[in-house]
Amino acid sequence: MSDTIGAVMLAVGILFNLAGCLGMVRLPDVYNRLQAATKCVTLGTCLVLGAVAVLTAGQSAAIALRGALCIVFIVITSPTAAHALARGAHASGVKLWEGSVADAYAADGEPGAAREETE
Amino acid sequence: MNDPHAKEGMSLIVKTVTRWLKGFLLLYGAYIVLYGHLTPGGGFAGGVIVACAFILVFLACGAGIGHRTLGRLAASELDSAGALIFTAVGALGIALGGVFFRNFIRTPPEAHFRLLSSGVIPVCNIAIGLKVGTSLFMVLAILSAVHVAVKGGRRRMVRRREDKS
Amino acid sequence: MMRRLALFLLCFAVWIVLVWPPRDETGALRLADLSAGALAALLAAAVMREFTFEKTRGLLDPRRYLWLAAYGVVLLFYIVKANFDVAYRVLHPAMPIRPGIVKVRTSLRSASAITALANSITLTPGTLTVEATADGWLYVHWIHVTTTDPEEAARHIVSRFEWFISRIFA
Amino acid sequence: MPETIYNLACGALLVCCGMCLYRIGLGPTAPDRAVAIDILGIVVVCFTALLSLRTGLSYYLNIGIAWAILSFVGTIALAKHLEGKGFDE
Repeated sequence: MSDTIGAVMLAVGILFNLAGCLGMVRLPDVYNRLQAATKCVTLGTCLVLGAVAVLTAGQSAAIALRGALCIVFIVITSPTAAHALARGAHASGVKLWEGSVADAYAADGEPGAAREETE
Repeated sequence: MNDPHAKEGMSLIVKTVTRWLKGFLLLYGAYIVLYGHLTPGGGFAGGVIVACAFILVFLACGAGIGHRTLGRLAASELDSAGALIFTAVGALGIALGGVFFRNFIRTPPEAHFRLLSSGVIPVCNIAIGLKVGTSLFMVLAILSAVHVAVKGGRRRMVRRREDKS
Repeated sequence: MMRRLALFLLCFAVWIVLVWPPRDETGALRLADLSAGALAALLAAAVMREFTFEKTRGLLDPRRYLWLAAYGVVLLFYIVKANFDVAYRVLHPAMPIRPGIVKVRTSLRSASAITALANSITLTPGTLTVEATADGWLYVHWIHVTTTDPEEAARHIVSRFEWFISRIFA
Repeated sequence: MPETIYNLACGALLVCCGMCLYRIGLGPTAPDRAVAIDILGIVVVCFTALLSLRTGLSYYLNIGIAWAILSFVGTIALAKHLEGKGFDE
């Protein structure tokens, strides 16, 4: 029973990983790529770690506990890294895709960025 | 003291996540160093993670708070302490066993695969972890504060703040 | 002092997770591992001077942990929904996207609460936080913009988490 | 049967790595490459989880956590560079 659940979780997780990477290849600009990649790969990796925990549940609790630690770490850091990259991309002057409908961040003059133009 | 809205460093979100995580990064580095003789890792790998904890603070909050967490003087002294401990272990090997780095701490066979085992290896790991952790942090701090400039036909490393030309 | 104590206890708990199991084959406590953990947690609590917690008052309130558990379930539901949404948009041959950056307003003020809200928004359907200012404006990249009005957008993006987070980070 | 599952999963993850490398190679702007590097780091954590499943040894996940830490710090450094700031400000 737990083998079936684990195998299904593993398969779904890897399919999400594939979808995220495919989104990174197909979507048109860096912000959309971040959207697809961050969400899908984060959930995919968490599902794979969970599947490993379920599949080895009979052998040792150590794998499950370390997997849980890893999941918590990834869920906290991955959106933060995505936010930092999006902000960095906007500050470095990457334009939104031409099909975009609004850019309130640029319209407000990037508040909080506090860049002084030196050179 | 801990003002997340200061202009220095990166955005509010990165600063807050750094505040949440840095203690655990340091703890994890210490774990990798202390269990280097039982699991993958060891002095260098754990030292890199310890350095990462300080580097994350340095990147997210700026150099001021980064150096308040681990100052330049403390870093260089810990660096030297690591090197001295490592050499002292080797020298004690000569003094007690006649060979450089001779294992002079005997552990009984029933202690194998426990934390307190494998002789002088954990001591060496701790020394290497100290050395690598602090000196990698200093590498980043120094390289971010200086740059290469041409002065009088020669290339020199100069401090960025003093180089207004 | 209390904040250092809280960080020490949390670090010690993480250490116990790392060196699991805490008892060896004979059933005795592995004292060497646990005391090494105490030393390492002491180091982490002593060195990291800018603290992990903003304040310790109310840290033992059990209601906050109940809200945290409930919030975890809600967040998990939205994360799964987000993934099917994004996978649909990526795999659809025509890629039905209509991206843009909108700004929304939140009533949360503490740095931890704003961060938790921003990370939750990043993990949920079609939205990615680009910037969060300290006075409560969030700039959100939205993969399928339906409105650019801050009030209307806030009802779509923010309101489903704000209520929980204001209780967890009270 | 577990052997087949393991091989299939590793193959699929290699395809993911290939797509990340495609984006690293052809990404028109620097932030595109940074995104792909970040994602590659998380995919490697998946590999360590699979290794731990295959061998039944828990310490492969230690490597996974360490990899996630290094990947996060590296991404933050890249983002700070993209923002146009020096590392010490």
